[in-house]
Amino acid sequence: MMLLDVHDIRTFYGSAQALFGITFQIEDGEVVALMGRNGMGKSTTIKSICNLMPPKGGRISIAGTATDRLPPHKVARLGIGLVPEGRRCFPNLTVHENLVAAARPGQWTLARVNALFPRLVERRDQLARSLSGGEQQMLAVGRALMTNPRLLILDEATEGLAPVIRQDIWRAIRTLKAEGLSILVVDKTLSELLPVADRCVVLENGQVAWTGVPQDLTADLQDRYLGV
Amino acid sequence: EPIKVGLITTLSGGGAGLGVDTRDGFMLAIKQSGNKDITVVTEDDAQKPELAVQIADKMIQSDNVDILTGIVWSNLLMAVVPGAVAQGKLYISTNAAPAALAGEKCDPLYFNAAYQNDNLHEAMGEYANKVYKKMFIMAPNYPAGKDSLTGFKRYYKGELAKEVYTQVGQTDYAAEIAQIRASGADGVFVFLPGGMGISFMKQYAQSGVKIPVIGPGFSFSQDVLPAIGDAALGVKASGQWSKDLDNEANKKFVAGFQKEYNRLPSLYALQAYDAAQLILSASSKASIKDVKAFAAALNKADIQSPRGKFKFNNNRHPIQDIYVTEVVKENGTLTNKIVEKVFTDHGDAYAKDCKK
Amino acid sequence: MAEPVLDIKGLRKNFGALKATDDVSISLYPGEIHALIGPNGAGKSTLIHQICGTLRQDQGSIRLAGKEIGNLGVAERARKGLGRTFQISSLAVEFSALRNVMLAVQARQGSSFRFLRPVRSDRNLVDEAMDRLSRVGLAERAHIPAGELSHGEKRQLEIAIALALDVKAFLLDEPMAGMGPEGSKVLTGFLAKLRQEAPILLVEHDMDAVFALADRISVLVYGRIIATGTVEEIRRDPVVRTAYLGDHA
Amino acid sequence: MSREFLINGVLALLLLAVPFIASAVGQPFTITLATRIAILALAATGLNIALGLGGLVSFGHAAFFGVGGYVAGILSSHAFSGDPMIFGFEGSKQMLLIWLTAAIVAGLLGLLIGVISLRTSGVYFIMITLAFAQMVYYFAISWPAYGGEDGLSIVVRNQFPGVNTMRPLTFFGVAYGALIVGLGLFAMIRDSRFGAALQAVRQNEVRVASVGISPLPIRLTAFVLSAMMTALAGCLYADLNRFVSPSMLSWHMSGELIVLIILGGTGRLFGPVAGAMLYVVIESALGGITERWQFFLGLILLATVLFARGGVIGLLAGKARHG
Amino acid sequence: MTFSLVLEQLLNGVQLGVMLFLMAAGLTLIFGVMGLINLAHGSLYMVGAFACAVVAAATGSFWLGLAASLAFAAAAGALMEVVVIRRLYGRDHLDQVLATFALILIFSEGTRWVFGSFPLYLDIPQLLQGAVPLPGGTAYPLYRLAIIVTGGLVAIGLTLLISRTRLGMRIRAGESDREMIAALGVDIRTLYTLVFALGSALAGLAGAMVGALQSVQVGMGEPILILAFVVIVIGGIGSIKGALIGALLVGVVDTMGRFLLPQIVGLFMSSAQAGPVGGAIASMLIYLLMAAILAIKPRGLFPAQA
Ligand SMILES: Nc1ncnc2c1ncn2[C@@H]1O[C@H](COP(=O)(O)OP(=O)(O)OP(=O)(O)O)[C@@H](O)[C@H]1O
Ligand SMILES: Nc1ncnc2c1ncn2[C@@H]1O[C@H](COP(=O)(O)OP(=O)(O)OP(=O)(O)O)[C@@H](O)[C@H]1O
Ligand SMILES: [Mg+2]
Ligand SMILES: [Mg+2]
Repeated sequence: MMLLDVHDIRTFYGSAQALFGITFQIEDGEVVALMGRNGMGKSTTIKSICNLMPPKGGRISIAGTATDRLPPHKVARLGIGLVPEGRRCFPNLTVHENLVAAARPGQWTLARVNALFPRLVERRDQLARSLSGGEQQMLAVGRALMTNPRLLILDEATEGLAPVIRQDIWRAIRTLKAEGLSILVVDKTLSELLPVADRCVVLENGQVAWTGVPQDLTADLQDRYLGV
Repeated sequence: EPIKVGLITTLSGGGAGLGVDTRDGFMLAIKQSGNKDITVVTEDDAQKPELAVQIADKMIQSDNVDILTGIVWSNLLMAVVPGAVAQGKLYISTNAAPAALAGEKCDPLYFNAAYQNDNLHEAMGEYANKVYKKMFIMAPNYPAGKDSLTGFKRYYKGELAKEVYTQVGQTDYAAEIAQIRASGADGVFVFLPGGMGISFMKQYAQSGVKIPVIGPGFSFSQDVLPAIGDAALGVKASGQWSKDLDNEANKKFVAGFQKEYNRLPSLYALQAYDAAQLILSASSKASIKDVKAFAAALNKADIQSPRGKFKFNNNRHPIQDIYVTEVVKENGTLTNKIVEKVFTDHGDAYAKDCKK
Repeated sequence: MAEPVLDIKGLRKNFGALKATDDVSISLYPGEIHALIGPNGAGKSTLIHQICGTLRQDQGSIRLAGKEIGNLGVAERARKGLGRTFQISSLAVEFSALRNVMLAVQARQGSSFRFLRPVRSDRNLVDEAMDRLSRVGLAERAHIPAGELSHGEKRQLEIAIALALDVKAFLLDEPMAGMGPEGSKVLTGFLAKLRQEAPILLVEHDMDAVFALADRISVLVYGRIIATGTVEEIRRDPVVRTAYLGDHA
Repeated sequence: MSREFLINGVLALLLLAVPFIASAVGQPFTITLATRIAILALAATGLNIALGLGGLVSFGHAAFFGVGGYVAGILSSHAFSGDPMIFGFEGSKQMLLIWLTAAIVAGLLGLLIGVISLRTSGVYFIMITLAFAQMVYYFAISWPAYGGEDGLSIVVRNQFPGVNTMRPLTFFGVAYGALIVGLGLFAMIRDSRFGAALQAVRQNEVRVASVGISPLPIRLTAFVLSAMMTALAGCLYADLNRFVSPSMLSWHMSGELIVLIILGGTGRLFGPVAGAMLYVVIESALGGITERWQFFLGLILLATVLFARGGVIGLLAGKARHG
Repeated sequence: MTFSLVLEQLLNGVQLGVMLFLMAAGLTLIFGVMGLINLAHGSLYMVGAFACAVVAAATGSFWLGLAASLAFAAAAGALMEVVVIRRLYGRDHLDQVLATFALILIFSEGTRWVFGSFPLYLDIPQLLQGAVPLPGGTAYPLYRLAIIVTGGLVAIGLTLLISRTRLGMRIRAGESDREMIAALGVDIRTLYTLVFALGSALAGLAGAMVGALQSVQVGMGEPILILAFVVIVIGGIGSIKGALIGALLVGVVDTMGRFLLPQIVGLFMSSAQAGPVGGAIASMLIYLLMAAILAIKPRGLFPAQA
């Protein structure tokens, strides 16, 4: 079944257009990598999906429900769990409160999140404001899981993490994938990203420049679109 | 001959009740006279001095008014009057009467139809001599408050238990009431205008302290009595007028006011009513074109005031009788009733300094 | 060996019971890139904050070019030659990228208590700022408000600002974070040259970059330096491998 | 930019032209209104240095405005009565001397308040500046020497060299001139290096410190300059009304100055001018029509915040640009 | 000056403090927790007092009036939130100041339009009239004790709501990042309307309870508003405990200042001058207190992150 259908969306910041007609889909249980250089529109696409930055043209539907005119919290309740760029933990809440505030019933519980990130247990009653960068990142992922999403969106979720932790997160992503969760992921570590991804969507200047399976993303293409 | 009167008063904000009574009293006199020559322009000063000045300027310069009147508060009056009389306009005060304008700085074009600020306090001082031995006196900490206690002490000769100055706009009086309780006084004189007085009386009634309270009339005027409620019963206050004064002019005024506005008139309404009567009377004797002559006509004070006798002192403030009233309940409505006369033909302490 | 440019001795900082930095000593020699790695929450940023003065150390000394700076304010330390980037971008968001850099140029050129001349037409400021922006490849975006730059572009701007200062030592807190693969590659090449201008204390989790750049590496765990050495030494260190690197060695 | 420039020019000319037209068609009172606009705009321009450029939301600028007023009132009352003040100083009726004194007094007061208040930020700053202003206010109310709550009259307007300030048009000229100079200073500060640092401090204090500029001296200087300009407007205001009273020091006055700025457009050069024009015109027009004018004033202000982001100037000229 | 008088004044101070807290409680909720500067809070206080006075006069029951004050203030608050406030969360404090300043004008004049310019009558209920005797021969008004109890209950209730419940967490989360909490599926708009209504209801409750002791008139909310701001700033914004302690401090300092300062000043000058001078210092006292506290602790006594 089609979980997310993004069709020809155009998004503006004020009068400046950032997205020029983006189209792609995510099937149930699929992991899609959204790629592109800095400033090409990855984060904007994600904000559009969540209706935080509602597109001016095109349409988006989640599990068959059109999201235009839905407020962001209704979109989220359709099953989107967002780990935004820059973490955006609630600085004036403790770690524990950050998690509890987001909780919605489902198989992801406090216990499971804590098991995934034991570090968060150690810092349970500390304000998120004073967490280290990496700790905040774990908290952001944990918080998104607490909403029990059908589609997890990770925007640079491994940024600033120590290699071991990053491995933990990738391991977690693989576990989640194995459990059948759909994931849309933006990440710069291709060596980790490509093996998990079922499909890649590459953006250039606010448009989809290439889509296909990771195996087809040749060194040549990588150089052209990502500068690797 | 047409006369244009500029009525500047407070119609918005916390003190609006007083301004509304002022306006209504003034308009009642004009209406009753049937005089069509007098036009009145009214504007709201929102109890802000700058705004009052601005309106006065506008009325003088653009509306070409001949006479200004209506200001309730001393501080606004002090802002407006010097400029107005300097521009050759008459000002007739309907309430505020600061000492500064009654003595050395009096002006031939400035009249006061109400009293001099100290008068009602002086009357209470005189009254207290007869009834109490040891007084606790209290007023807000601003010029009118200090004038009040000074006026009271000018006539009160007994012992003072304590003299307390409260904050302007204060709403809680528990601390003062505790001091009253502990003071050993047998009488309490308070001057707390407007909302301050209402708050004090309600809290005083609750406190269980039984020492009798007296005060100047405007603290227990008709506009605040309903809000204080039964807590005001029995309070003695001073006034140059009460609605139960037995004379023709007063009956006409009280009945007229009730009919027109469906409520009892207050002191402020009376004072504005008399100000309008003064203008009406002068307009039949002199031309407003000749301001000096008009002022002289005003000074004759040829009116039937509801307060009975009324004439001007050399400083153009009233010489009048002052009474003590008591708050009573009449047909379920709280109101003031005269109990005795304290002063006959009372002037003020500053008149001797007025040389103009 | 030459005198260290930046010399830190016995630095301590506690947050309640937590020892965020615990007797840290580290030095930075002319021309070198000294990488500081360690698990999340080890205290790396806290250390940078203490060096820059945004946090006050509980104990210890910080010497820059031989002079103690441990009791100066943030701005004073910056004037003495500390150029830093923030782990989480910290910019004047309404100002354009250019004006963000111009502010740094102005700070370096002298007093900000000048009221007469408009900055806009001050070539001294504009030209130099433009130059720094081009060095990080942001010249085309010079007039975009910093708040409207994409995440990666903000990171580049952070570096441009540090470049505009008269820097004796760079303190870079995860400069690669948020840069795409291409950005990382470019930045790596850029930092390799930058060390000629001033030595760099580099906090970074991107091991490819660290291994390519660092002359020496120190590993910070729970506020303590557990190892310092060359790339090879650190790669081989079993403790570091389990505590930090994992398979990435 | 150029569009805003054009609008500014139109506003400046409009304010200048109205009194002359008014006096030609025999509406002398309009001159007073225009003068009031110019003075309030100057006061708000002073505040705009701290608030618009530096993000220092001072809810206590009435203190400086009122202090300016009282300096004018006290100096001229001593000059009038002939009683010497402290140190045998006779007082003065010369505006230039009064302005200088007011600027110095307000500057010192600003320094004192600033040093303490600037330790705080955000809402704490709003409230601590309010607290200081309230102290000055209560002091003025209960201090009897200069009239207390009743205020202090200035019998004859103070003098400006070479002109007769009692003529409304002339006095308008003085106020307008002061406003233009004030706006010039504001623009100069905004565009200068100091202004760049000040605006950056508003946006991100840590960033500014990290490039080597200490935020506190920058803020303090801005606060003091701002206090001085507002005090100057206070002198003029006292002269306009020929009266000063504690109400010039009240928190309503502080609020009104802030309202003028937001109404016109925060941080915009002509924001205070546009705001003062709109506010005074609404106030005097509505006040003549209905006793409920404050109700409608409220509605108009509300509509401005909700639908005209960036105030009147923002509405006309579009978003602010920070180059 | 006897010991029992000092004791009574201290009690008065505490009681004034609790009264202030009752007024500040709603403000802390909206201002501290939602991060919105609501100058119109005083207007909601006025709405509560008027609703209580009108309903009590019509029905003869203070208690129905009290219920009405809660209901009306909550409704007015909710309306205000939906029509105006909602659009202001994302804006800076300045826009909020202007908008809520405009609301004060609208509420004040609107109320006068409906009820006229004269103060209304509102008396305390029969049940709470009279005074309770205190040791030392003095008596204390029962109604004031009731206010102390109500204030205490509100303090406890609010603290629990904000710090312990998930609702409280979500509200606080929304303060720092509305967009993010919405992206997590929380209907922050409705939640904020509810919180705003709750804060308004508390303002209304304070208006009704305190109104029975004071004058119920247009503009009654303004002096209170400033005091309430002083209280929560001293205590540390967002901290309910801070607001309570700040309120008690302000209450005691103000009461004792009014009581003692004229006597202290009297030691140095003639008694005729001591009254006004002492009174003048007393009226500045709480502002001095606030400036002193903020100069030493720039984020109040109990900064929110502690
Ligand atoms: N708040 C904003 N206002 C205006 N323009 C913006 C804003 N945020 C992003 N943009 C612009 O939109 C374009 C796309 O930005 P976006 O953040 O989607 O890029 P990205 O692909 O996520 O980049 P990165 O890898 O650096 O995060 C960029 O040109 C950027 O400058
Ligand atoms: N103000 C504070 N109060 C309490 N604890 C703090 C405070 N600031 C930081 N900490 C804690 O100190 C530790 C060190 O944090 P720091 O930010 O220095 O880590 P880091 O090494 O930079 O981590 P990362 O690589 O994830 O950025 C963390 O556990 C953090 O939670
Ligand atoms: Mg991005
Ligand atoms: Mg870090």
